[in-house]
Amino acid sequence: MYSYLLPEFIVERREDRCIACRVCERQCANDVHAYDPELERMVSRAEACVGCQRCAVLCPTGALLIRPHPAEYRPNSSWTREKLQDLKKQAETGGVILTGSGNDKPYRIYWDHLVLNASQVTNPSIDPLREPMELKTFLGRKPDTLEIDLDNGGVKIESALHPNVPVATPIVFSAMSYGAISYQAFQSLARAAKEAGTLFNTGEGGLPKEMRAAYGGNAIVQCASGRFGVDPEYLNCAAVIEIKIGQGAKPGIGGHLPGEKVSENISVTRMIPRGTDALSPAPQHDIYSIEDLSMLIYALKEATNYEKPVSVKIAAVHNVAAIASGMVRAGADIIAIDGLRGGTGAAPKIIRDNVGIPIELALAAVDKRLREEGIRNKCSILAAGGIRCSADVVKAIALGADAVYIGTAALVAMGCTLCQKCYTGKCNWGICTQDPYLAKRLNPEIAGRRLVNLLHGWSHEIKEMLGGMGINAIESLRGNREHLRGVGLAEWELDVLGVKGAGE
Amino acid sequence: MSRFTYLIIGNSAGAVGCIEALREVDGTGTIALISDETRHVYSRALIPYYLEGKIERAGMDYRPPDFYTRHGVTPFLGKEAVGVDFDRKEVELAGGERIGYGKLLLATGGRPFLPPLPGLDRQNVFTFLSLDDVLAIEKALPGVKNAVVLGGGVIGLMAAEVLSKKGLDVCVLELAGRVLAPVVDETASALVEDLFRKNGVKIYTETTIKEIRGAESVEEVRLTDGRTIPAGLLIIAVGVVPRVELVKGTGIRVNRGIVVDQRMQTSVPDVYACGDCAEVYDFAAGHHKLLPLWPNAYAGGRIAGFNMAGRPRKYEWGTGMNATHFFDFYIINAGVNVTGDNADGYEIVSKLAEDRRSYRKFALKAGRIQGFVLAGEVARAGIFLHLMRKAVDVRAFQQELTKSNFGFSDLPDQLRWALLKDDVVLGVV
Amino acid sequence: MLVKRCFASERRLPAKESEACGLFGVMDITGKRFGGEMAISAMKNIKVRGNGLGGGFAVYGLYPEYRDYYALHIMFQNKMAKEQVESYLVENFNIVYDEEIPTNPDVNLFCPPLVWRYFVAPKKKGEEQALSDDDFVVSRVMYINTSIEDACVFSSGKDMGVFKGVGFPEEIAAYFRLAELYAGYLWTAHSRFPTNTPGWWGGAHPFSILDWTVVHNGEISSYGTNRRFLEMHNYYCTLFTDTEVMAYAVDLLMRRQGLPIEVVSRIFAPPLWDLIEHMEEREKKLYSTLRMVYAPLLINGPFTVIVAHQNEMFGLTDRIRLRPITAGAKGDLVFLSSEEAAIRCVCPDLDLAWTPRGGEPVVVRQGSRDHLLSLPESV
Amino acid sequence: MVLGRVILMGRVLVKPEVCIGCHLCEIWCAVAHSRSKNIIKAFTSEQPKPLPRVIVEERLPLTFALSCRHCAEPDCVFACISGALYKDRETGRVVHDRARCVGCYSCVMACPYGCVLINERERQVLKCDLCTGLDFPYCVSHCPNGALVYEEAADKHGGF
Amino acid sequence: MNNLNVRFGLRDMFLDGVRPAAALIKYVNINGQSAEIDALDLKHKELNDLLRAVALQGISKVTVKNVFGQRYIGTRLYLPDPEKRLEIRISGNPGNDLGAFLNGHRIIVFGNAQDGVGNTMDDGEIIVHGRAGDIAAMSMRGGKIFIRDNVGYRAAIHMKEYPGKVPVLVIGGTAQDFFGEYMAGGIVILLGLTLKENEPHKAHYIGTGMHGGVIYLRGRVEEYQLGKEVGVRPLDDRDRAVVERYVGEFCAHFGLSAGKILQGEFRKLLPVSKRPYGKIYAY
Repeated sequence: MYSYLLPEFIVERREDRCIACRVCERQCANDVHAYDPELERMVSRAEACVGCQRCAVLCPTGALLIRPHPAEYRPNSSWTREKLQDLKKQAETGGVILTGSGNDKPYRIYWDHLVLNASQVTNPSIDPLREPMELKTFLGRKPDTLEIDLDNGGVKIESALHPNVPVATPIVFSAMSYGAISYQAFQSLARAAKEAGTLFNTGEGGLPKEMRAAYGGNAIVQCASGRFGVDPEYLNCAAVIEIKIGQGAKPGIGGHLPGEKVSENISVTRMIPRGTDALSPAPQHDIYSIEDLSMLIYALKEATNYEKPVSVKIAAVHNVAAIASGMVRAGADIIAIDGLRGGTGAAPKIIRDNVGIPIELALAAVDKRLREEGIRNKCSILAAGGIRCSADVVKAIALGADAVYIGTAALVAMGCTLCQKCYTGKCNWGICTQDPYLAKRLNPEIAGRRLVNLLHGWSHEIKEMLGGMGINAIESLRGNREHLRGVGLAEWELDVLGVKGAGE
Repeated sequence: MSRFTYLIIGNSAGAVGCIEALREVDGTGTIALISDETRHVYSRALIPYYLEGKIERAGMDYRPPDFYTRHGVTPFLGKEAVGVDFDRKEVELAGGERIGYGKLLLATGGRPFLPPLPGLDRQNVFTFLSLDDVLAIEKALPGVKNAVVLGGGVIGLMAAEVLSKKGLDVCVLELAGRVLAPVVDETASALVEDLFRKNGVKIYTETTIKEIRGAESVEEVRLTDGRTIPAGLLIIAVGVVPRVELVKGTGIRVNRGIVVDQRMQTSVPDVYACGDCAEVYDFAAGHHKLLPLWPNAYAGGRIAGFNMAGRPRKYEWGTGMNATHFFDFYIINAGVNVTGDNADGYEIVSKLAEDRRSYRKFALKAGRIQGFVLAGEVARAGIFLHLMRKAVDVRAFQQELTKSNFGFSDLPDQLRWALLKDDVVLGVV
Repeated sequence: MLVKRCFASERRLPAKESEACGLFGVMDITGKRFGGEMAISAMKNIKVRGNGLGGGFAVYGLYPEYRDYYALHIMFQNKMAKEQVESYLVENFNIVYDEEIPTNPDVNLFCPPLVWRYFVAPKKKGEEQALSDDDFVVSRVMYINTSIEDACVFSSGKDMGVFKGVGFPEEIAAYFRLAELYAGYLWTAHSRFPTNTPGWWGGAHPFSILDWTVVHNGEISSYGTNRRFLEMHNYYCTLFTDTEVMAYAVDLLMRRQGLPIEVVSRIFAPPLWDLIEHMEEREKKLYSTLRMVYAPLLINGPFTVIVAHQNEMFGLTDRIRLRPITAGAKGDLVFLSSEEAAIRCVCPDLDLAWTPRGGEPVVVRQGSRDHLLSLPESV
Repeated sequence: MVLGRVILMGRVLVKPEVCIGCHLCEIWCAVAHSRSKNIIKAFTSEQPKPLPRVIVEERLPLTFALSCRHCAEPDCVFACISGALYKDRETGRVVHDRARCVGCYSCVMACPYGCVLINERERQVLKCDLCTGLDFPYCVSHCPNGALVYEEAADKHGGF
Repeated sequence: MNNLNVRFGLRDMFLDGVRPAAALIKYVNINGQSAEIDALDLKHKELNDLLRAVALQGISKVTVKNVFGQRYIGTRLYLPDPEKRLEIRISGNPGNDLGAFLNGHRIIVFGNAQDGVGNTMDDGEIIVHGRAGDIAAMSMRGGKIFIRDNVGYRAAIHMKEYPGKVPVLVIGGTAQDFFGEYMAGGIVILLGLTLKENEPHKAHYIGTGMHGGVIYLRGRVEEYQLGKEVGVRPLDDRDRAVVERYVGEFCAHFGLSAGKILQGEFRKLLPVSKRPYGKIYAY
C-alpha cells in the first residue's frame, strides 16, 4: 500500500441491509472487507478497493455501494488527480506504472462520429427476420482471377487457391493468452468460438494439449516474440496462424508474465520452466525487417505445409498503411490491426495511453492504401481495438475490415468490469488470474454461453443494420463508404476516413 | 391355520427394517408379524426421552399408525410365540394357534439382564428397556426423592440423567472402574463422570449392590463396599441378553445369540434372525458378535428382508456404534474401543481440547480407522464411520482427523471425489 | 531548405518509404574489370529478400573512355521532360556524348521510362567558379530532381554508373543488358522490398550522388533526426528514403568533410556508452567526442549498408547488428552480401568468409587488404 | 400398499471446479427455511436465526458445498431411533420430521457425507429438504456460478 | 517525378514459378532407403517439397548437395507419422531458418549455416560442420544443435525448457554480442576453440535478461561483458558431468578429442533470478 495516496474508491455499506453474511469478504481478493467479531459487523478498507464491483454484485441484500472516492485534490486541469497519484506511486517505488485493459483517455472515438445509412424509397430495406441475411466471411488471401476449365461439360477450377477459413459472423475473439487470462476464461472463449462458428485467438500462451483436438479448428494460434507454446503440432492443429508483431495497447513493447503465474500447466503449455517469468521480447528476434517477416511467414507456411492462412497482427501506428502494404507483400494472408484502444493484461500506462493511433483511422488508411496498390484482395483485414458494439462492427466493415477482433467486449461479456487491475493477478471475476480460488469464479459453461449470446445478439443487430441498408450479404458492405457519413469531424479526418460529411 | 409368505417374530427396529425391505422388492407376498406386546411398533430407544417429557406417548411410535396397513402386514399383537416347527414351517403361539410361514425372521430382541440380587422383588425396582418399564417408573416417580441406577453404561447413565432432571437425588453404581467402560476410553469416561458430578449425580465405581432393602418398596441399597445408599427407586441397567429361548434347543445354532451368516440367515433354511437376539457380522471387528444397537437392528432386518425376498445381499453395515448424549454433552463412537492399555497395539491419534470440552480419538491399524470416539464435538461423525466402512487408508491425512471441522476437504483429491461419487446408490439393489 | 521551398508545412511531407532488401557487392582490389554475372547471380540467389518492386546495380570502372566526364544517367517519363532537361544541361554543361542507354525490349518490365546517358563537363559561370566541380554537379542534379517534372538523374559520377528500375534485380540486369555490355572492377547490387511504396523507377536503388552509391537494407528509426540535420547542410531529400539519407550523410562526412570511413562508421554506429566506459582514455575521448558532435548522424535502427565510390567499397551494419552482413574473400576478389549463400553461389571456394561485428566496417580498397582489418572482431 | 421401487427424485450436487466458496448457498438455504423468506428480515429480526442445511467445505482454493444427497438407501434413516427421518416414497426425498426428532444424533453418526447437520440451540438436526414447498432449491437458484445443480434423476451424474 | 510512380500488384518472391513436385523428379535420385537431391537451382519450396515427398515415401536418409541458401530445410517435416525420423545431410550453404520448427529429425551440414539455425526447434539434431550466423537456436525448446565453429549475434536467444524437454546448444568457437540473451532454459556450451590462447571471448551483453537455463563457457570473459542478470559460478560435479557428456558428443560429431577441451577452464553462467524484471513496476 502506498503511503500518500487518496483511496480511489469509497465503500458505502447500508448497515440496515447488511446481514454480515461475509460474501463480500470472501469475494474480495484485495481484502477490502472483513468481519469484526467484536463489533459484530462488517468493516471495510476502502484504500484497497479497485472498484471491480464484485462484492456489490454478489451482495445478496444489495447493501454495498462502491463508487469513486469523492475526496479530491485541489482541482487543476493540468495536474489531474491521476497524474498526481501516479507521481506519488513512482516517487515511492521508482517503478514503471502498470495498468491493464485499454486506453481510457478521451481520444476521439470515431465510431461515434460515423453514422450509418438506411434505404428509403429508392431501394427497399430488407427484413432480416424473414429474409436471408448472410454474414459468412472468408478469411485469407484470394486470387485476382480464377482459371477455369470448361471442358468435360463441367466447370473445374484450375487455380490453386490459398487457404481460407470461413467464419459464420465477422466477429472473432481477440488474442488473450492462457496465462494472461485464466484457463477457464480461455476455455470459455474456445467453447464460444466453436459453438458460434467463429475463431478465438490463443494469444502467445500456447494451446493446452488437451484442447487441441476439440478447439484447434476454431483457433488462431499465435506465434509471437516469445514463441511460447509453439511447436509443430500447435501450428498444425490450428485454423489460422498469427504472427504477433504488436498490440494496440502497447505498441513496440513486449510482455512479462510474472513467474508466479507460471503454474505447472502454464509451464507445459508455454513450454517454459515453471515459476520463471515468461518474457515476450519486444521484437521477434528473427524479424528485424520486412524481409525477415516474410521469412517467418514462409517458415510458418512451410511448417504447416501451406495449409493454413498466416495472419500478421500489428499495432496501429503512424505509418500503418505502409507497413500493412509491406506485410501483404511479405506474404501475410490476413492482416490484423490493433488500434489505440485495444486492451491488454498488463502494460506500462505511459505506453498504453500515449502510443499508437485509433483503429478507425488506421483501418481506413490501410484499406485505402491496399486498394491503391491493387492488393486489397490479397489479404483479409481484421480490425481490433475498441470494438464495443455491433454498430462499431458494421462501421469497421464499411471502412474496409473483413472482420473484427473483440477482446474487451468479450471480457465484459464474461464479467469484466474494466477495473484495469488485470496485472495484479487478483481478478475478482476469475478472468485475469491464475489463482485457482479466483479462477474458478468463471464457469466456462456460463461464460461460454454469455459469449455465444453476445455473438448472437450482435450478429442479429448487424443483420438489422444491413437490412436497413438494403444489403443482404456482408460482403456488399465491406469497404462501402457510401453507407457511412461523418458527423462533427474535421476535414482531414474525413479525408483519412474516406467518408463524406453527413449531408454531403 | 394361516400361512404367510413372510413371518416376523418381533416388533421393533429389526422387524420394521425387514418389512420395509421386503416391500421394496416384493409387493405381493404376504407378511405377518408376531409380538408379545400389544402396542403399535414403538422405539425402545426413546424411553428416556419419554420419561424426561420431551416427547408424548404418541411420539414413541416408530412408524406412523398406518404402518401395518400401508405395508400389508398382518400383525399378531399380544401373542407370544412359543415354538417353531422348522420342518412344517409353522410357528406356535401361546394358546396353541399356529401360523405358517414361507420365510421366518426371528427379531425377538433382548431382555434386560437381572443380576441375582437379594431384594429384587421390592417395588420400585425397574429395568429400563420397555415402554412398560417407563410407564411404571413414571407412575412411581411422584413419591420418590432419590434413586439409584445400577449400571454405568449408556442406558444407566441416560436413566440417571433423566431422573436427575426430574429432581431426584441420583446415584450411579458401576462395578467397573469407570462408567461407559465398554464403550469409550478412560479420558472420555472421565469427561462424562465429571459432567454427571457437576450436575449433582453421584457416581460410585468399582462397586455394586449387595442387597436391596426396603419394606415393600425399595428404600436403600447396600453396596459391596459396605456403604448404604438411600434409594426410593432402583433402576437396573446392567445389560441386555438376547431373547433366544424360543429357539434354544431346536436345531438352530445359538451361541450367545442366534448365529447368522452375512445374509442374516440362521443355520436353518428360510429362517433369518436380526437385532439384539442375533450374533451378526461386525465389519470393524471382522467377526460375528452381539451388536445390540438400534441402527444395527434395523439394518440387519433390512438385509434379512432382502434376502428373504430372494435378493441376496450381505450385511456389512454394522459395528458397535453409539450416539449418546448426557445433559449437553454428546458422544459418538464406533468400532473398537481402545482403552488405556491399548493391548492390541493400535496407532492412536487423539486430541483433548479441555477448553472446548472436546475429545477426539481414532484407533488405526495399518492406516485404517478401526474405532473412534468423538466427545463434545460430534458434527459430521458419519464421515469417520464411512472411512471405516470403506477401509480407507487415512495415513495421508491422519493428523487432520482431530480437527473439529474435519470434512471431505481434508481428504486427498482423488479419494474425496471417489467417496462422494461412488456411493450415491442407485435405487434398489 | 527543402521544407520551406516545396512544402507548406512539414505536415505535408510525403511519408518516408520504408523498405528492406538484399545486398551484394564485389570488388577486385587490383582494379581488374569483370562482368556482371556474379552480381546478377548473387542477387538471383537472394531473390526472396526483395519483392520485385525494385532492383539495381552500380558499376565502377564502367566508362574508362569517358573517365574524366561526369556520366549522367537520367530517366524521363516523357519527351517533354527530356527536352526540358536537355536544354538545362546545355546551359550548364558541355555534353561530350550522349545516347540512349541500350535496353532489351524483350524483357517485360512495368512502365519503363526513357533512359538516357550524358557524359558532361561543368560549365561554371560567375560566382560558380568558386565552386568545386563536384559541388556544381550536385547542385545541378538537385535542381533537376526537385524542379523538373517527370525526370530523374539517378547516376552522376565519373567512370561509374547506376542501372536500376522496377523489377527483380535479374530482370533489371537483363533489361539493361548488363551481363553482355559492361564490365567494372566493383559491382554493388540491390534487391528492394519496399513496405509502403509501390515501386517506381527513380526510387529503386542503388542511390547515388556523384560517384557515391549506397545500397542499404533496413529501416532507420532516426530518419527524421538525420534528415533534418542534413537539410541544415543543404541536402535536399527528395526521395524520402533511408538510403538517400545514408548517401547524403556519407557525402557530407566523407566527401565534404574528408573523414575516413573508419571514423564515419563510428559516427553512424558508435560504440555503446557501456563499452566506451571500458576503453582506454584516448579512445574514450575520441568516441565520446564523436558521439557528442555527430549525435544527429547516429543511424539508429537496423541497417546494413554497402557504400561504394571510386576504388573503395565498405560494408557496415548498425551497432547491435540488427541486419546481416557477410564478407568473403577469394584471391583479389572481396565480397559483401546479406547472405553468405549469395557469395558462395558465385564463388563456392572462398578463402575466407566472415561476419564483422555490428558497427565494424569492412573496408575494401584498391591495392590494399584493409578488409582484413575487420577480421579480428569477426566470427 | 406401497410400491416396491425406490425412486430417486433428485438431489443437489456440486461442481467443485466452479464452486467459488461464497457461501451464498448457505445464506439462501437459511432464507428458504426462515419464516419470512425475506433475506434481510430472516437475518436481522428473526429469532432464532435461520440456519442453513448445506455446508460449504473449504480448503482453499478448494471449496464445495455439500448437502443431503437423498440416498437411495439412507443410512441416516436406518439409524434414526424415532422415525423422524424417512424416505418419502413418492418423492424420493429423505425427509426429516422435526416434530419427531429427539436430537439423539444417531443420524449424524450414520450419514456418510456428514450432511445431517446439528442445530445446537434446538438440539435437533437439520438437513436438506430440497426446499419443499418452494419452486426450486434456493441454493441452486441462487448459486451465482452454476456450481450447484439440481439433478433430477440418479443416472445423470454431473457433480459431487 | 510523381508520374514515374507506378501501381504495381504483388509478386510472390517465394512462390512465383515454383514447379510442382512431380516436375522436380530429375533432381532426386532414390536408392533404397536413401535419396540424393541436387539442390542447384531449386527454390526454397521446391527443395522442401522434395524433402517432404521423400520422407513420406519412407526414405530415412537424404543427401542434399549444391545447397545455396535454400531456407527452411527440415521445417516441412511434421509428418503424419510422428515417429518417422529423417536424416538430412547437406553439402553447401543452407539458407536461413535451417531446421526452424524442426520436429525430431537430424540435419548435418557440411559447410556454413546462416541465420536462424534451429529457430523455435522442437526436437531433433542439427550438426554444422562450419559456423552459423545470427540467432542460432533462437527460442529452441528441445533437441540438440552442435556448431563446430563460431556463431553470430544473439545465439541461444530466448532458449527455453520445460518438464521433459531441455535443449542443448554446443558451439565450438566463439560468439558475438547478446549471446544467451533472454535465456529461459536449456544448456549452452561455448568452447572458444577458435580463439587464440588466452584470447578472451569478444561478445558483450552475454546473458542479458537471462532468467533460466545455464551457459558453460570455456575461456576468458570479463565481468563487464556479462549482462547484469548473470551470475558466475564454478562448475560442480553435476555440471562437469553435463559438460563432459555434451562435449563428448560434440567431439564425436567433429572427430575431435574431448580430453584437451575438457581441460580448459570452464565457468558456469547462471541467471541470478527467475524473475529479472519483477521489481521494475509500480503496481
